[in-house]
Amino acid sequence: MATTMATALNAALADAMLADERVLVFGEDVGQLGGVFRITDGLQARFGDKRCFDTPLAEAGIVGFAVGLAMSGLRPVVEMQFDAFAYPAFEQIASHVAKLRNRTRGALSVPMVIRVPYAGGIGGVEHHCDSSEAYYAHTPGLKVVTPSTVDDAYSLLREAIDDPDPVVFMEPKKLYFAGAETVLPARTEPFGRAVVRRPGRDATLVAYGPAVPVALDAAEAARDEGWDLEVVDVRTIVPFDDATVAASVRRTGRCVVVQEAQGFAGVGAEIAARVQERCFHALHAPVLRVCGLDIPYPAPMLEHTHLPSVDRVLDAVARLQWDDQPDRRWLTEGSAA
Amino acid sequence: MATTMATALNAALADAMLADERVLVFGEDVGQLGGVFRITDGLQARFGDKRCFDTPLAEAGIVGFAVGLAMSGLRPVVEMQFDAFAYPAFEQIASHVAKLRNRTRGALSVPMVIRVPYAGGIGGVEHHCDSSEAYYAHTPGLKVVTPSTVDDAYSLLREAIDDPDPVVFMEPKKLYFAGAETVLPARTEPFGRAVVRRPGRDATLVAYGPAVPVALDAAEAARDEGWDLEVVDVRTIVPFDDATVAASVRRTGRCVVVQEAQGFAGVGAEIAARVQERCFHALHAPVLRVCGLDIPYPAPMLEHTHLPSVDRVLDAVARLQWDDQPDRRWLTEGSAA
Amino acid sequence: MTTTPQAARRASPRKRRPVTPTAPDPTVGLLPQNDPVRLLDPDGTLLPARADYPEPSVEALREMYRRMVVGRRFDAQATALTKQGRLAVYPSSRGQEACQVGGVLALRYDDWVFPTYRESMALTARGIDPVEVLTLLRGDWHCGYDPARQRTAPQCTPLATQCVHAAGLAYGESYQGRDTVALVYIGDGATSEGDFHEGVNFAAVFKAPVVYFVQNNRYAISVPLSRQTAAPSLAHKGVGYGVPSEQVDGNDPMAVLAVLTRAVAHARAGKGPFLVEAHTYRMEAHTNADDATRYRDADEVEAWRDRDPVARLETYLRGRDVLDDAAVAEIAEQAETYAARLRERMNGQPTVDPLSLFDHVYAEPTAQLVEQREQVRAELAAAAEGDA
Amino acid sequence: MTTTPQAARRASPRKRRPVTPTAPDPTVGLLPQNDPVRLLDPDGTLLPARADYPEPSVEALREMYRRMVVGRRFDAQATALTKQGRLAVYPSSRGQEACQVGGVLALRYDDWVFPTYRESMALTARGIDPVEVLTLLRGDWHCGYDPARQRTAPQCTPLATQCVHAAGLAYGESYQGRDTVALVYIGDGATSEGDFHEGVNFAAVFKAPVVYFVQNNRYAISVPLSRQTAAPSLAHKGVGYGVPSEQVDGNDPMAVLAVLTRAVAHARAGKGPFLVEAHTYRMEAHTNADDATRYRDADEVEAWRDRDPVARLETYLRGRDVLDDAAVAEIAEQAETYAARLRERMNGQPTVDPLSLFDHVYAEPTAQLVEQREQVRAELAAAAEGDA
Ligand SMILES: Cc1ncc(C[n+]2csc(CCOP(=O)(O)OP(=O)(O)O)c2C)c(N)n1
Ligand SMILES: Cc1ncc(C[n+]2csc(CCOP(=O)(O)OP(=O)(O)O)c2C)c(N)n1
Ligand SMILES: [Mg+2]
Ligand SMILES: [Mg+2]
Repeated sequence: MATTMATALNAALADAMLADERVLVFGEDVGQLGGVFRITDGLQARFGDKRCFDTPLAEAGIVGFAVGLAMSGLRPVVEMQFDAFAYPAFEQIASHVAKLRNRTRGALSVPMVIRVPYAGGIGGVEHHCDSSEAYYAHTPGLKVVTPSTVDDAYSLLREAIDDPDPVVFMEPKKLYFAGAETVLPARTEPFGRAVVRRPGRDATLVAYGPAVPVALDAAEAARDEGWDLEVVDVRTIVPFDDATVAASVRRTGRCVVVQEAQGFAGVGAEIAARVQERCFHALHAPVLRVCGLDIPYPAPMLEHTHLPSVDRVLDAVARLQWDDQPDRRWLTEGSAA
Repeated sequence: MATTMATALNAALADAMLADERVLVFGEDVGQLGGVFRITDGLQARFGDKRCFDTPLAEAGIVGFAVGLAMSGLRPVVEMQFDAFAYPAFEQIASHVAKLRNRTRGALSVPMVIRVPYAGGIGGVEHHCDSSEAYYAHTPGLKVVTPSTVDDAYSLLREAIDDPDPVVFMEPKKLYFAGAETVLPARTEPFGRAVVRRPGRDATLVAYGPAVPVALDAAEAARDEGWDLEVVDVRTIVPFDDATVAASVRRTGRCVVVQEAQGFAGVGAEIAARVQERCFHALHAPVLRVCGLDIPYPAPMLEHTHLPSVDRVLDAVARLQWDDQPDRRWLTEGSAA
Repeated sequence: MTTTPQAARRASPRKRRPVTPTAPDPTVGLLPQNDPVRLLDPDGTLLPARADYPEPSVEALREMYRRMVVGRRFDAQATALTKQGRLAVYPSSRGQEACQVGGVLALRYDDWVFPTYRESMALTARGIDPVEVLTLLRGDWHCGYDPARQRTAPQCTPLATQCVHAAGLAYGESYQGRDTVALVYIGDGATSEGDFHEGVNFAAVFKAPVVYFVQNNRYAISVPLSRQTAAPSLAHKGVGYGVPSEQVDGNDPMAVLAVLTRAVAHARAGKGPFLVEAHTYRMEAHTNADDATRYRDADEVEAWRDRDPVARLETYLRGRDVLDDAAVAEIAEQAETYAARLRERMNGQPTVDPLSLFDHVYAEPTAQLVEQREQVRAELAAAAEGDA
Repeated sequence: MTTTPQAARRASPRKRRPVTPTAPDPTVGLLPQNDPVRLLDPDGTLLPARADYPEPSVEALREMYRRMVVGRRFDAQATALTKQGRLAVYPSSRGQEACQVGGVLALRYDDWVFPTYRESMALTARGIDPVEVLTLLRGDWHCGYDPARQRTAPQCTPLATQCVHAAGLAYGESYQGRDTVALVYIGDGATSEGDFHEGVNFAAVFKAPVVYFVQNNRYAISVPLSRQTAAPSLAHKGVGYGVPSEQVDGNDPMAVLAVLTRAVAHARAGKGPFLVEAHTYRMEAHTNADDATRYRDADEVEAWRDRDPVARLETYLRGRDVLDDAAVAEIAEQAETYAARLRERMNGQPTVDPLSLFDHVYAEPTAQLVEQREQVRAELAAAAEGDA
C-alpha cells in the first residue's frame, strides 16, 4: 500500500518524539483531533497530553511559547493551521525565532520547527492557500524547507526537529494525500542539497514543494515536443544548494524556475538571479520564471488560472530561444563603452 | 536654506490634510510629540487632536483601525514607529489591507498609507534598522514606494495619500535629515516611473531608497576608474517601471542592483531576474547584486560592514567583465540540444 | 554598619492616622452579572421579570422566531449543498439561531455587522441574498455581496481581525456625525487572539460604538473552552478594557434580543463599546469537513438538544397565543420555499471570467498585471482554438 | 396568522418557582484591591500593618535600599555616558528604583527575569556586569551578557513579546520538574499589545509560574495612560484571564517587595501566574534622545519628586535605626565606586571583529554565508593593505 506524505509526516513526528523526549508537539487542534489534516493523528493518545497538546487560539502565542520552551531546553514542534494563519506570529518569527541565537552570540538557541501547511490547489477558501515561503526565506536566521516527496517529508522533518536552528517547515497541502511506495523510516539527502528528480539534457526546470510535480509533468509532456528536460527539486530553500542547480544549468544551458507563489520578489526571483549570476556564459536564453500570478490567491473556481500549469511551463520552455537566433548583441553594442 | 526630507514629509502631510479633510494621521507618539522623528510635528496643534492623534500602543490595532476608518470613507495615514515594529501588524497588512479591494470586487477599497521609517545607517539598536520592503513588495495588492530625494519625499507622499490603493510608504531613516535646495510643494514623476538620477554609458546601477546615495557616490567614484555609470532610482517598487530600467540596461549592457536589505529573496533579486529576462541579449555580464549581508541587522559598531558601500559597489562593477573576455559559451555548448 | 537584631525587632513607628478611605469600587457597571441573563426557561416558560432587561415585544419575538426557522432551514440546505458538491465547505450554526438572528435584529438597517465565516445564517437573516452569502463557500469569488451596500463586512476568516476593523469603522462613522453602531460576531476561540485585545481596547479608548458579541459555543473546532481561558467567563474580559459586559443564555432568544438591544443602545448613546458573551452550542461539527465525534461525546450534544432555541421560543409564543399551528405551518412553508429557491439557484456551476482576476487587485492594474492578463488572455484564446 | 393586540398585551404565563440561586462571585481572589497596596507613606512613615502583606524584614529592606542607591547612581552614570558619546542611547529608570530592585530581590538566583530596554538598573541590581548590560546600548553587540548563565532573557525591545516567552519558559521549567519562576517586566504602554494578551492567557491556561510586573510609569514615550486604556486599572486585566492581580504603590519599596514576594510565592506554589501593576513615574525623558517637555508639565514631574522611593525607604530605615549617616555614606561610596569603575571600563572604544557577524546566524554558517564571509574577509584584507 502506498504511503502518503501525511502518513510520513505523522511517522516522522512520532519517531522524533520516541527518539527524544524533549520533543513537544502543539498548536491548534493537534491534540485530540489530530490536526485538521490529521498530521498529528494519534500522537496525543500515544505520548500523552503533555507531549502533544492543544493551545489557546493565538499564533503569536504559540510561536512565542515555543521560544520560551526552547529556552528551557525543550524541542517544540508547532503547527500553524494554515499558511495565512501564521501571519499573526510574524513578529515572533522575524524578531525572535530568527534572531535569538544571533542576538545572544549563541548563548540561547531556538531549535524549533514551525510546520506550515501551505499553497493551494485544494479548492480552499481565501486565506487558506497562501504561498508564504518567501517571507521566511528573506528572514536571516531561519531555515526554510519544503518537501515534495513522501521520503523527503519524513526525512527532512526528522532533520528539522534535530536541527539546532529554527526551521520553517512548509508542507504543500495538495501533496498531503499523494502516495508513494516506500518504507519508513526513510533517509534522504540532508539540508542544503537540491536533488535532480529527473535528468535531462536540454533545459533545467528548478522547482520546490508543490511545483515539483508540475515540473515533472511538464518534463514528461515536453518529450512530445522533443525536449529532454531536467528537473531539480530545491528541497531546502534556506540553505540553498547553488552547486547542484548551477551544475545542472551549466550542463543544459537553459533554465526555467517554477514556483506556485506570486512571482514578484519571490524565491523564484532569487533562484533566477543566482543562476544568471553563476551560469551567465552557459546560458543560451534568459532564465525564465513560471509563477503564480501577482494577485491575492483566487477563489477555488479560478485557482487553476492562477497556478503554474504544465502548459504554462511548456510555453516558457518554448521561449528559451531554441531557434539559435543570431546573437543580436550588436544591436546595443554601439552604446557600450 | 536646505529643506530636509523630514521637513518635506511633514509638509506633505500638512498639505494633504489641508487639501482633504478626510485625511487622518495617527499612530504612536505622532500627536503632541510629533513623532519620534518629528515627521508629524505641529500637525496636532494645527489640525486638532481629532485629525492627528496618538493611539494605544498596538500596531495591528493601528493598521486594523485604519482599515475600518477607510471603510467608513476616511483616508488614514498611519505611522509605524520603526520598521520591525510593523511586524505585529503583518496579518492585518497581508490579509486585509492588501486584499480587501480584491475580496470585495472593488466594493470596499482601502485608500490608506502606512508610513514605515526603515533601514539603517543611523546607529540604531536592534529591531530599529530592518529593511522590510520585500515583505510588502511580495504581497499583491500593496503599492510600495520609497523616496530617495527631498522632492520625491513630498511628491510621492502626496500621491500615496491620494492613491485609491493602500501604499506602504518606506522612509529611509538615514536620509531624513539630508537636505536639498528645493521649493515645496514639489511635483515629481508619478507612481510607476523610475528615474535616471545620473546618466552614464558603461553600466547601470539600479537602486532605491537608502541605496540611491550610495549608488550615486559609487558612480562618482567610478569616474576615477574610467567608468561612466548610470544610476536609476526605482522610487516605486510596486508598481515597478520595467521600461526605464530595461532601456537603461539595454543601453549600457551591464547592470548592478544595489539594495540595503539582506539579499536573499529580496527586491534586488526581483530586479536582477527581470533585467536578465528583458535584456538578455544586451548583457555583457550577469546582473550582479550588492546587498546587505544575509544576517540579522547588526549592532551599530558593525553596521558599516553590513551596509552596501561605495567600495562594494565598485567591486561589483569591476566584476562586470570589462576585459572583453572571449565568449566562453562554447565551453558548455556541447551539452546543449 | 550592621543591623543589630534588637534594632530590627524594635516596634516600627507606625502611622497613627487612618489610611485614606478606600476608593469607590471602580468595577461597578463594568463586570458582568455572575449568571448569564435568562428570560425564558429552557422549557419556554417566562421567568420573573427583571428591571435591567425588559422583555422585547412579542412582535419582535415573532419576527425573530420566523427568521430563526427560516435560518435553520437555510442552514440545513447549505449543509445539503455540500453533500451535492455545490459548496466546497459549510460551517453550520445550527443551535446558535438565537444568536445569529438576535444579533441582526438588534440593529438598525444602517448599522454595520462584522461577521465571521459562521454567520451565514445571520447574513441571510439580515436580508442578504443567500446565493451572494454562499459565494465564498461555493468558490466563485471571495465575498459575494456588496459590503458597502449591505453594511456588512466580508465574512472574516482570519480570527478576531474584524474586532479592530469594527472599532475603526464605528469610530469613523461617529467621527463623521453618524450614529451607526457596529456589531462584531466572534467565537470563543478567537477571543484568545491578540486582535481581540487590540480591537476591544481601541474601541474603548476611542469610545467607538461597537458591540462585541461572543458566541461561546464551547469549542474552537475541537478545542474546548477550558483550553482557551481560565477566566470566570469571557465576559469578564470587559473590565480589563473599561468596557461593560454581560453574559447571556445564548439559547434563550428573548434574553439574547434583550441584552443585545441594551448593548446596542449603550453604544448608540455614545457610551462606547459593550461586550456580550452568549453561552450557546454548535450542534453540528465545525464544518461538514470536520468530524466532531473525535472530540466530544454524543451525551453532551444530546444535553444541548433540550435547550433548543427554536422550540423554546415557539413554546413561549404559543403560550402567549401569538403563534398557532397554522402560523407555524406557514412559517415552515416560507422556510421551505426559501430553501427550494436557494437549491434551484445553486444548481449549476456559475461561470467566472478568469480575466476578472486582474480587475480588483488595484484600482487600476499595474503594468505587470496588464502583462500577465495578456498572457492569460492568450492562453485562453489558444485553449479555445484547441477546443474548436 | 396575525398577532392580535389583545393577545400581545395579555399577561405572560410567568414561571412561579424562584430562579436558580445566584452562583458564588467568580471574581473572588482575582480582582485587585481598589487601592494600590501601600505599606510606607510617602514621607517614610509605616502605615498600619495588614494581614495580606506582611512587612519584609529590615535586612531585606536595607539590602533593597543599598541596591536602589547603587542603581540610581548607575543610572545617572549611564545617562552621563550618553553625553560623552559612549552610549548611543539610554532609557533611564530614575524614579522607578523600587520596581527595578524589588523585582529582582523577590526572586531566587535561579529564577528567570524577562526585562525590557528599561531594566538596565534591574539587571545590574541582579548582579550582571554593567558593561555587559550596556553592550546593547553601546552598540558592540545586541545582548552583552549570557542569558542562560544569568537566567535573564535579553532586554526586549519589541514590546510585550517577552510576555509569551516567559510563559513558555516557565511552563518548560515546571514541565521539567524545576520550581523556577519567571518575572516579566513590562510597561503600561506595552499592555496594549496583542502579545501581552496572548502571553498572560497562555500562562494562565498552562498554569505557568510567571509574575507579570507592569511598571505603570504613566507614559509610553509621550502617550499618557488615558490613551492606552479606559480600564479602572491595568491590574483589572487579570480577571479576564483568571489571573489574580494586585496594584501596588510602585514608589513604596516596602510594598513593592511585599507584593512581589507574595506574587512569586503564588507562582512558585504552582498556582499559576500573577499580575502586579505598580504605579510609578519615569522621572527622566523616555531616553536621553527624547524631549519630555514636549508632552508633560514640569509640575507633574515635581509632584512625583515628593514620592521619591529612595528617600522614602531611607527615612523609614533611619526611623527603624537600621540606617545612620555613616551607613548612608558608606552606601553612597559603594555607589560612587561602582560608577567610577563603570566609567573607566566604558572609556575607550571596544573592538568587535566584523567576521563575527557570520558566527551566530545559524549554528553553522550556510554556504551562502561562508561565501559572504570570504568576501568581507577579502575586503578587510584589501583595506588593511591599503592602510599599510
Ligand atoms: C488567525 C486564524 N487562526 C486559525 C484559524 C483556523 N480556524 C478557523 S475556525 C477556527 C476555530 C474558531 O473557533 P471559535 O472562535 O470558537 O469560533 P467557532 O468556529 O466556534 O464559531 C480555527 C482555529 C483562522 N481562521 N484564523
Ligand atoms: C512593537 C513595538 N512597537 C513600538 C515600539 C517603540 N517603542 C519603544 S518604547 C515605546 C513606549 C513603551 O512604553 P511603555 O510600555 O509604557 O514602557 P516605558 O518605556 O514607559 O517603560 C515605544 C512605542 C517598540 N519598541 N515595539
Ligand atoms: Mg467556538
Ligand atoms: Mg510607560
